[in-house]
Amino acid sequence: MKIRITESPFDPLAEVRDYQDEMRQQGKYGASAIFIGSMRDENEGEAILSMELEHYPGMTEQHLEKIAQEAGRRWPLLGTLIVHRTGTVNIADPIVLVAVWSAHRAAAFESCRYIMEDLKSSAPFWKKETTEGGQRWVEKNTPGYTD
Amino acid sequence: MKIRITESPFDPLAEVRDYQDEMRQQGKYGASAIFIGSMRDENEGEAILSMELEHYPGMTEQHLEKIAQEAGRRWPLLGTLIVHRTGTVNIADPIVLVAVWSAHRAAAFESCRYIMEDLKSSAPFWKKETTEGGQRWVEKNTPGYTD
Amino acid sequence: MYLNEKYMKVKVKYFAGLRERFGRDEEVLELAEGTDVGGLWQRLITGHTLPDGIMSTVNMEYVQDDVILHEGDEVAFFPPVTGG
Amino acid sequence: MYLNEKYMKVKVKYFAGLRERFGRDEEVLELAEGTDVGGLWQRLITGHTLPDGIMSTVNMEYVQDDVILHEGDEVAFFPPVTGG
Repeated sequence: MKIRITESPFDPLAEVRDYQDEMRQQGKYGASAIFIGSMRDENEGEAILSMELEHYPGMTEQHLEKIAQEAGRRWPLLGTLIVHRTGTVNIADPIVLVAVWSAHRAAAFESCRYIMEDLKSSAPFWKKETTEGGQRWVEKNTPGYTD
Repeated sequence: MKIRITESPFDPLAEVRDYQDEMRQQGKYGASAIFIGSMRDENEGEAILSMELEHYPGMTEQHLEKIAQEAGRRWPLLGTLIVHRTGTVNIADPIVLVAVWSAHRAAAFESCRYIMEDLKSSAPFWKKETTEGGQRWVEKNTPGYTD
Repeated sequence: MYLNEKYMKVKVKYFAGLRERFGRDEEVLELAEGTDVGGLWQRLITGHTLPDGIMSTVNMEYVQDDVILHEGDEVAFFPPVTGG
Repeated sequence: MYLNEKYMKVKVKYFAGLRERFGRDEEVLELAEGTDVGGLWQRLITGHTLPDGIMSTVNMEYVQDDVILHEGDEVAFFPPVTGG
């Protein structure tokens, strides 16, 4: 399991490759599910120029670790990788990466989704968007499961 | 939308990167969900040495395109990529890649899962495993949605 | 059979275990007009209806066994798919 | 207040909009022993109970407002999280 908070831009596909290369579980996992969240150029109909991502250092890492451990109790996972950006974020920058490895696809899909939903609803991050009209705090995340 | 059937080994993360570089939708999508299925070294308790992946050329491409189009009708997708391996497959080789891009995570997660489940249950591929005891056809895929 | 019964040609393809069982991957068969997918299967294995475990397509679309065949159709029979 | 009432020190942190509203990101407060999270909030904004929209943690774990504080605890208050 790896949790990484970074103030610098990161390359999610390279992170997945590096983590997988170190896993040494080749032939054991048959399924990996990967989610990448990145910055859009608009929100609620308004153009966004950039964003500040604040977090609660210490709690963030601890909380993400707890989420990943809970996912590992619920599903038989062979690998879990979470990377989250902080600081000044520009359009199209990756913000979050969640990747999981398991023997079968149901566990991979469901645990990846589970981690993302928990991260969205409870990991201590806050976004402040810069629009042409100034800055504003994002009030809440969009709801997750729709089905 | 891109559908690719390949008899040679492929690199799923490189495929995702190449497709995304050509999408030119940076800043429009905020979510991508990626699934990679790869070959495990055992199935139903028996060690697998290699595998032959047969398919129905012509129908395979047509059917995957139909699945991808149906996903695009059900969810607002900005990009869809499906790659599937055929021929002789070795342990840890990637077999299938499904990647989707959308504005929000619910659409990305759900459409990626939808495509994989449909592919598993109806795309015309057949696996023949080589074990120490000889060759055997895989009889059926494991069920998909468990929740 | 009546002398004036009309015939049509269809291509039939077999995959995976069925291909091995029939010992061929495809063939062209001449069938009486009006033959359906189930009728073609009975021609292949005399007296047996198409089992639930065998999937069938006509021109690369999944079909039920009561679909009527036409000249030039491409039919395929195969076991449950196991891709992905 | 009784002369023999005991006091404890807790660190309080504020994030995002709350940090801006309070004009500080953290401070150390001296509270009467037995004070709970809701009591600490009332000390910050006199006479107001902790609103539903404010999340609170003690030592980096989410808590309800009736959790009793102890010497050296780190408390945090913040608006709904918006990461990911």
